[in-house]
Amino acid sequence: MTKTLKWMGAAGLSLFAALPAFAQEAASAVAAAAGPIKASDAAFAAAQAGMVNKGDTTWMLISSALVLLMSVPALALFYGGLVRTKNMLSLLMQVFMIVSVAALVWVSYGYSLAFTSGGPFIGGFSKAFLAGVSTTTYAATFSNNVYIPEYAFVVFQMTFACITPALIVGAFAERIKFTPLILFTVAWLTFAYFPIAHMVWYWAGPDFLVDAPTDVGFLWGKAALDFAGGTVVHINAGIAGLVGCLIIGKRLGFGKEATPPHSLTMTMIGASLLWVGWFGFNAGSNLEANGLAALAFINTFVATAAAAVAWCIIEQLHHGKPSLLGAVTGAVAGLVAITPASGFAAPMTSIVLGFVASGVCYVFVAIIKNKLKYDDTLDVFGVHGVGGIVGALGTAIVADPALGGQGWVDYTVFPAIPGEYVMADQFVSQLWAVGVTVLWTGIVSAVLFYALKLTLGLRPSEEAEREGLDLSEHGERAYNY
Amino acid sequence: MTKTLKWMGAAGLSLFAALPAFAQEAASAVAAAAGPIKASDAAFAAAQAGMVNKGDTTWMLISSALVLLMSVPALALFYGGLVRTKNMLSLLMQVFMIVSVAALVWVSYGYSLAFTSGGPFIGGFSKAFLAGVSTTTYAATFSNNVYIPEYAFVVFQMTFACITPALIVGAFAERIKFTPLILFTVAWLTFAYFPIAHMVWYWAGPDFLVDAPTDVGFLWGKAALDFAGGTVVHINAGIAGLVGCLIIGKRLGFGKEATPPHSLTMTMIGASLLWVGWFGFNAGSNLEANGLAALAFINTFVATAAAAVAWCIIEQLHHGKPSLLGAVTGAVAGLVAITPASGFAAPMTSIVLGFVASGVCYVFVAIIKNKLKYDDTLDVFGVHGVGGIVGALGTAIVADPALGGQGWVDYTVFPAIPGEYVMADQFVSQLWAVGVTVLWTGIVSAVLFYALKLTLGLRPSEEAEREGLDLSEHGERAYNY
Amino acid sequence: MTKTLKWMGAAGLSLFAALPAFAQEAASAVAAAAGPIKASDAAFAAAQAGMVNKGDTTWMLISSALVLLMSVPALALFYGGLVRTKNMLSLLMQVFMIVSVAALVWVSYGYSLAFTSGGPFIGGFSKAFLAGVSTTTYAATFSNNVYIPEYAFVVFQMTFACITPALIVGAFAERIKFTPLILFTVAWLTFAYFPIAHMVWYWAGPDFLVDAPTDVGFLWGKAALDFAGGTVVHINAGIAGLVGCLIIGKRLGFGKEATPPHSLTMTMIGASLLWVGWFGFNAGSNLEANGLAALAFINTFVATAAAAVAWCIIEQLHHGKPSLLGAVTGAVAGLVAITPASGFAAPMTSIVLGFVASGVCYVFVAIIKNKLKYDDTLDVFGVHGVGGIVGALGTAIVADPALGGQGWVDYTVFPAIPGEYVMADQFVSQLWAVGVTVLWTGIVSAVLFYALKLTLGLRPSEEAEREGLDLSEHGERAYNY
Amino acid sequence: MKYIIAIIKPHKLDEVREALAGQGVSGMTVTEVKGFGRQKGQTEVYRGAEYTTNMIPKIKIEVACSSDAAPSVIEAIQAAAETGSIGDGKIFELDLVGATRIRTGETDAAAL
Amino acid sequence: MKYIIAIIKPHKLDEVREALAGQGVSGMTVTEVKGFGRQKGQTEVYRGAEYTTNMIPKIKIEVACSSDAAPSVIEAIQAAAETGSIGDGKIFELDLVGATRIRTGETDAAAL
Amino acid sequence: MKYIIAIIKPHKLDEVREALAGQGVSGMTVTEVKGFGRQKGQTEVYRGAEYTTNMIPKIKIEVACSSDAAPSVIEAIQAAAETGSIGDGKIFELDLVGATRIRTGETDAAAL
Ligand SMILES: Nc1ncnc2c1ncn2[C@@H]1O[C@H](COP(=O)(O)OP(=O)(O)O)[C@@H](O)[C@H]1O
Ligand SMILES: Nc1ncnc2c1ncn2[C@@H]1O[C@H](COP(=O)(O)OP(=O)(O)O)[C@@H](O)[C@H]1O
Ligand SMILES: Nc1ncnc2c1ncn2[C@@H]1O[C@H](COP(=O)(O)OP(=O)(O)O)[C@@H](O)[C@H]1O
Repeated sequence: MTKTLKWMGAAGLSLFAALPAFAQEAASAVAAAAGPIKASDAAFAAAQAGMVNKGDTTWMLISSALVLLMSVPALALFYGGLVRTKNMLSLLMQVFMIVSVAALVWVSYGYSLAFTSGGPFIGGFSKAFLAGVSTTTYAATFSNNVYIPEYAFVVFQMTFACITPALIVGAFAERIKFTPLILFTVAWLTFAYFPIAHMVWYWAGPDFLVDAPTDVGFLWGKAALDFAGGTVVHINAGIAGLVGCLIIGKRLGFGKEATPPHSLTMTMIGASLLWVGWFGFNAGSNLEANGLAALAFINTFVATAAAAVAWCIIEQLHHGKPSLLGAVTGAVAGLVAITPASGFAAPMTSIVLGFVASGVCYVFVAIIKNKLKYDDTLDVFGVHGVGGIVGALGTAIVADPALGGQGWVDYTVFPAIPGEYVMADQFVSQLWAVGVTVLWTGIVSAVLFYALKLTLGLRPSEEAEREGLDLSEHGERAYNY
Repeated sequence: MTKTLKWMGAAGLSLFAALPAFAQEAASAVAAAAGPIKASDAAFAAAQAGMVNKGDTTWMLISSALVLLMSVPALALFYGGLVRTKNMLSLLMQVFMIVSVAALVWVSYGYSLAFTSGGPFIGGFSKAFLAGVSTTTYAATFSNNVYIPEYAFVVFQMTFACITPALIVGAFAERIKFTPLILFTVAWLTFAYFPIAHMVWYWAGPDFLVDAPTDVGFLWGKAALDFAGGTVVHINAGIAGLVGCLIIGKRLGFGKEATPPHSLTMTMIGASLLWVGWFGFNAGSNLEANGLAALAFINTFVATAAAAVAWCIIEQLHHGKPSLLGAVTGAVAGLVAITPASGFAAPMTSIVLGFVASGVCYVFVAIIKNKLKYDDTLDVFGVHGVGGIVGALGTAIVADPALGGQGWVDYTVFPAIPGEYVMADQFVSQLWAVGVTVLWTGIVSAVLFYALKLTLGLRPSEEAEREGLDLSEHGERAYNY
Repeated sequence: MTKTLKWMGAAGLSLFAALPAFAQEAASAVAAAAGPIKASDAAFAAAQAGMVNKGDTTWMLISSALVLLMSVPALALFYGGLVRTKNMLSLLMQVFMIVSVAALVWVSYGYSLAFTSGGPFIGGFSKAFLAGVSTTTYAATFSNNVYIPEYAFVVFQMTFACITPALIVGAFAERIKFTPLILFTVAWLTFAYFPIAHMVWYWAGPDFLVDAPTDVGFLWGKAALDFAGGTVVHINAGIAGLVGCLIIGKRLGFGKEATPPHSLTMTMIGASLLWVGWFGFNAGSNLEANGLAALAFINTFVATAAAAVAWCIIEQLHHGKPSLLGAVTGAVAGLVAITPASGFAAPMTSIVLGFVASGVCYVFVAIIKNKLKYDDTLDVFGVHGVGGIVGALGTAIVADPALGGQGWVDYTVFPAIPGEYVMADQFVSQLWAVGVTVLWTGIVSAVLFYALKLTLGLRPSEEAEREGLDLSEHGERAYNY
Repeated sequence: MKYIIAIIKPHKLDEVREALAGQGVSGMTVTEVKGFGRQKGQTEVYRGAEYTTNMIPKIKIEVACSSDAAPSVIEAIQAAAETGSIGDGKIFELDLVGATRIRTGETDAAAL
Repeated sequence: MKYIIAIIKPHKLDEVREALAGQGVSGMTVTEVKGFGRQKGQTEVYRGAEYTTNMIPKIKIEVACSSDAAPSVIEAIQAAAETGSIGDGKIFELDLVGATRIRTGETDAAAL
Repeated sequence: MKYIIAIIKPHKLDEVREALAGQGVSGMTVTEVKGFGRQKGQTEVYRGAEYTTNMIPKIKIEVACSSDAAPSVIEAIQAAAETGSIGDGKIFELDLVGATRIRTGETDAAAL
């Protein structure tokens, strides 16, 4: 979700271009009558209701289902296939339960902390337990006078809160106790995810910002561009993963024993479903089904394809053979990198971004990691952290209208108008977003991991680890052929 | 699909709240002009056509695809992963072919028997072979003056008729002959599913009920609430499964040989895709993409999460370890229980319902079954039957507006208005639905299973069963690594 | 996508039947004002924008995601499960990378060659690198005055260009080098797929044809009916596969060694997801979410079910046992056959078509192939080639309004009107489409395969083939249990 | 000491284990194998291609025991594994010259 | 009697089986094993991490036969399994002191 | 010559291989087996049904070596495979009457 004062108009305008004529009339009628709608309006709810399009509602619901698909089974399989048989099930279990717990936390107080007005760093508890949310309340989009049912927005955002902590577990796979991990998840969502989501994504909304220009999250105010969560989701998870694997330590026999993926078939299924689901993640983040959503969709498609091709070419040159694991790793790197840029880039610049991200991630995953010998088991940092940073900074470039990008639009007037794009300024905004996210999540994660390590402990016994977490933590085997 | 006189208005009203202003105008124009549309209207078809929204059509089509996804591959994998390798393929085959056969039966006469006017217990043959259905006929929703293409309704309902008999096979997995099972499927659909679907789901429609208040199915008339098929699908299948496993008998070596799941990986993939597909099942049952569909969607999400968490906590306490199989079993129990309540409950009450259903199902699956020693192999009764009953009765509680529920709305006036909710009365309605379903399907299933047992026989030879159904029934192996 | 002068009106009319009244008013307003919109109109873009419905946009985006799902993971698993373990990964890799490369080729020049005006056999380069495509350009549908965002059309068409070359690889699975295959893909898309797509699918559009009746592709002008790509996708791939397996030659030990599928579980997952994704392929090809899309959806469902049942019955009679592999092979044959007919047939005639296609394909797959001893390893010709031809010719029959078909509509007037259906004439049109496709792709494929065979070589060394392509081509194993 | 190798039908494993336990045999090693012999396998048909494999899944049991125990062990296995139908399998007896328990280093009789 | 254990390359199994059939050997037991020896395995690369395993997939064949038949059986296996490249495998010959056919209780020669 | 069969814990394989290499043993054959003995397995619970299997995954190593080498080989395996906890496994020593290298036809000592 791009959540900055600046760009919103892009959606706004393109919407005006895209809206059915009669709707336009309806809309401008409203506009003409009262400019932006006001919460004070007597006819407020009705007015909003009149600005909901069932095509958008369908798009948000199916996009939410697609993002859940990304977590279960996609991410679980992508990760699970890469570990040894004896730990397969523990990965599936961790992802499945993190998603479940995160969903409960989200509706309890997460949505309220992230998406209600409060300070610049965190929201309030006014919507805790979804107080006040009903089938007749609506959430703003990025277009003037366009709304979606609030429940659809709550559930779409929920799927993001579910997948982000699940991404982290790959960094310390095969060596973590289940219960402490679940506790970490709850704490990390509370102190890292919700604040950062609020900082990056909270704002008053296109029709209300005019009257409340300061009612925005901190990084939002810094005017960073992040269409679908490069900072909040990927950098956030990538850094937490890196901190985690450093604090938890290496697996037994790391570097000595060979640990080939137990099923690249599962990993390929996972990667493919991640690709499919990511369209809900990126194009769904537009919150409307219009030409801009279609742009985000095609950018997501081609950046991924380019990154997969790039990784294979590099492997061909480096090892003489392109591998499936390389192809899908590249694809995910491309998906991560295009996430913040998906609604800003043009298809051709998306391809370039995919190529670059693939190359940079390759260096971290296949070279630097092996040099530094830290055990980021499934390359959460190497792919999500690094790829997320490449994407976040690259957004400043590809968003430039001079390169066919969507630029940004000034939302402080009604209706919104295009703003003047200065790449250098934008790059600074992006640096702000990356820097704050890295520091905040790095510190919070370190504190939480240490606290758990010193209390409950994070690692199973050596024997349990050797036997595998499936049996020792869950009393099951993944396969009994 | 909630299909009772009472609640429909809920959708109706929320729709009026949600419809774009101009549409509202259009609608009320019609309304003003002629109140509810009448089949007699000269401009009948055109009038209906004018009440179709492409956002709803898209929603119904994608929901249908999601429900097919629930059967194949989701249910097939969920079940297949739980059996021994030598029977994996037989489960996949049974589910795949039951879906195929059910689809053909549905368009031949099932749709007509279930959804045309007839007696209170069964419809007629007026639409056999889809006679009279075309691209320009429309089906009613639960809102006044809102229609969807009839083909979309036919296919959405078809996916329900496809998955229900497939759910049954889990109860007697690893020990049934293929051909008799297919014959059972056809007969059971005809004598159990279609009548119950008619009793629960048939009614004249929001714009026509006013003039034909008695043109409804029997249980519909009893005013039971069943948003997405807790009775018709889950209780129906759960009871048939229980009857089946009792008549067919236990597997060879039951209780003696260990029969651990051959691939919990497959079971987890299946459970995850069931979760994803279930949004089409529950939210799609709203027949419209509005705020109420979004409510059903989020309820489905959180009830499932809550049930998965609950099962894990119970296992932790009972066995000292939470298991993946427990987590996904709980998730499915939650999905089953929220099904009838998904459009009535509030997110928070959905969570409670998920917790309760998980606990009750655990008792049946992990304790009572082991005590009574019947071989409901994959817990079709324990999860679908029991969970369905918990959900059906619980709906009377969570639907109460006093608890944030949607209540019911009186459809006997136009436009519909909210009705006065009395929990006790509603509970009686729910008991009617549960009782009639249990009795009807129990008797029909018993008769059919006995008839087949005494004629073609239901079980393969001991040797065939020992060798596994994959080779003996289908001449294949699931794996040749 | 039916892309003939004739039928389009079908969609046109049904749309007028289906469109919301107010939209109808809006539309007819435009119509009344200016008849078909003209590129010359000052208000051209705005006029088009006013003819976009968000329900359609959502439908096209989700359909695109579904078609990608068909390639990865569905097709990859369907194929991969059928080969030996040592080649599993090579199939996954081939499909994944062909999709990635095809996507890049498509946006670079494929879309332009296929969908811009040029000669009757190929388009031009005016939209190379998507020049001129933006969030405010729109693509025509098959209805007057109905448009979708051009990016949505580009990406939907892209998914077709991605899956078609991937279909081919099954014919010479287990014995092809990776790099030459990728080069073949690029060349084959350029010289076979884009021209045929242009010939069959390019036309001026419903609102512009009136003024440019000759601005159409060659086969389009021949008035062939192909709703979703029976010729362009299936016959095209089927023939290329046949040519390929003949030129590349048989696998080592073909006929001697037993080569049972290594995982029918994966094949079943693939087939199931193909079924689910195919709704996007067929119903999405309608480019609008209306009653006609619902018809294509249900036809796709029941034809598949019928074909699966038919194959099982034939196996029961022929071998005494129905098999899962038979069921899913039949299902795919049915999906292939209904593809060109999905928007023209009635559900009951679709069932007949499914039965027939299943029988004919069985003869080729299970009898003729074994007689002639060519090694079309995964039956690309037997299922896609043969099934595609059955479907293409059968379309002439099932489309007949006398049999409940949709017939064709004359687009040379505005608004479009139904045309008079002559089955014999239509059959001739279908023969044209089949003949030209077979010849064109046969010749192009032969030239390309020979060229590669004589230069880079197509086959790995005997030792590499014996060891398996996973290790020899990609340096990985699919499984390390 | 003797080293006894038995090839049996998979579903007979539990019975054989019980029979051996009855003989006081404290341990054994089990391997999944494929057997080739008189017994013919099921015909498998994949898209019309028929395979009749003669490689039948079997279980191989290895038991080390004292020479005196050997006869009764063999008898016990034979009795427990028999179904009377072709493919029941074989029992092979080899001489065992030495045995060591890794955990303790005990050898021969003490190691079993 | 002799108990012959042969380690061969997997794709040679069919040829060896035919060769043994030619020798009138009615049965054998086959196991999938991993072999460690002179032959080096393929290098596998996963995200830049290289593995060169020396554990090569092999097939282990066990055949019980009469002492007289042993030499020709060994010869037949050796001839059929040979490719001339490193890793062809080994044939080991052990003494077999007893054999029993489970189905019939027949022993020794009669059991084979 | 001797034919040595060792049953060890799976995670000890690498150490045993190194130890054997130290003894100049050029090759071995490895099989995944299930072991039954004193060691009790993990309890698995599936939907409330508890399974405690005594079939523990083990690795079986087969090594042919000269009679002189045998003692040191056995020692090396025992030393490398020992953890001191129940289930460490066994080492069995059998007589090997003949060996053949398939590739070359070399026999006995030369074949190892
Ligand atoms: N000569 C042999 N050497 C080793 N194993 C054998 C031999 N003959 C048979 N077997 C094993 O015994 C199993 C059963 O033998 P088979 O001839 O099929 O039945 P039966 O033992 O009843 O005669 C075979 O599957 C094979 O595993
Ligand atoms: N000393 C041994 N004991 C048991 N098996 C052995 C021994 N040496 C080799 N093998 C088996 O024989 C196979 C082939 O041996 P290797 O040295 O690789 O090639 P070659 O037999 O051509 O010299 C090995 O993979 C292993 O399975
Ligand atoms: N009599 C036996 N014959 C063959 N293998 C045996 C025998 N006894 C034990 N084993 C093998 O040795 C393994 C370890 O034996 P166990 O009794 O569990 O522990 P320990 O060797 O420490 O006493 C068993 O799992 C089994 O594979």
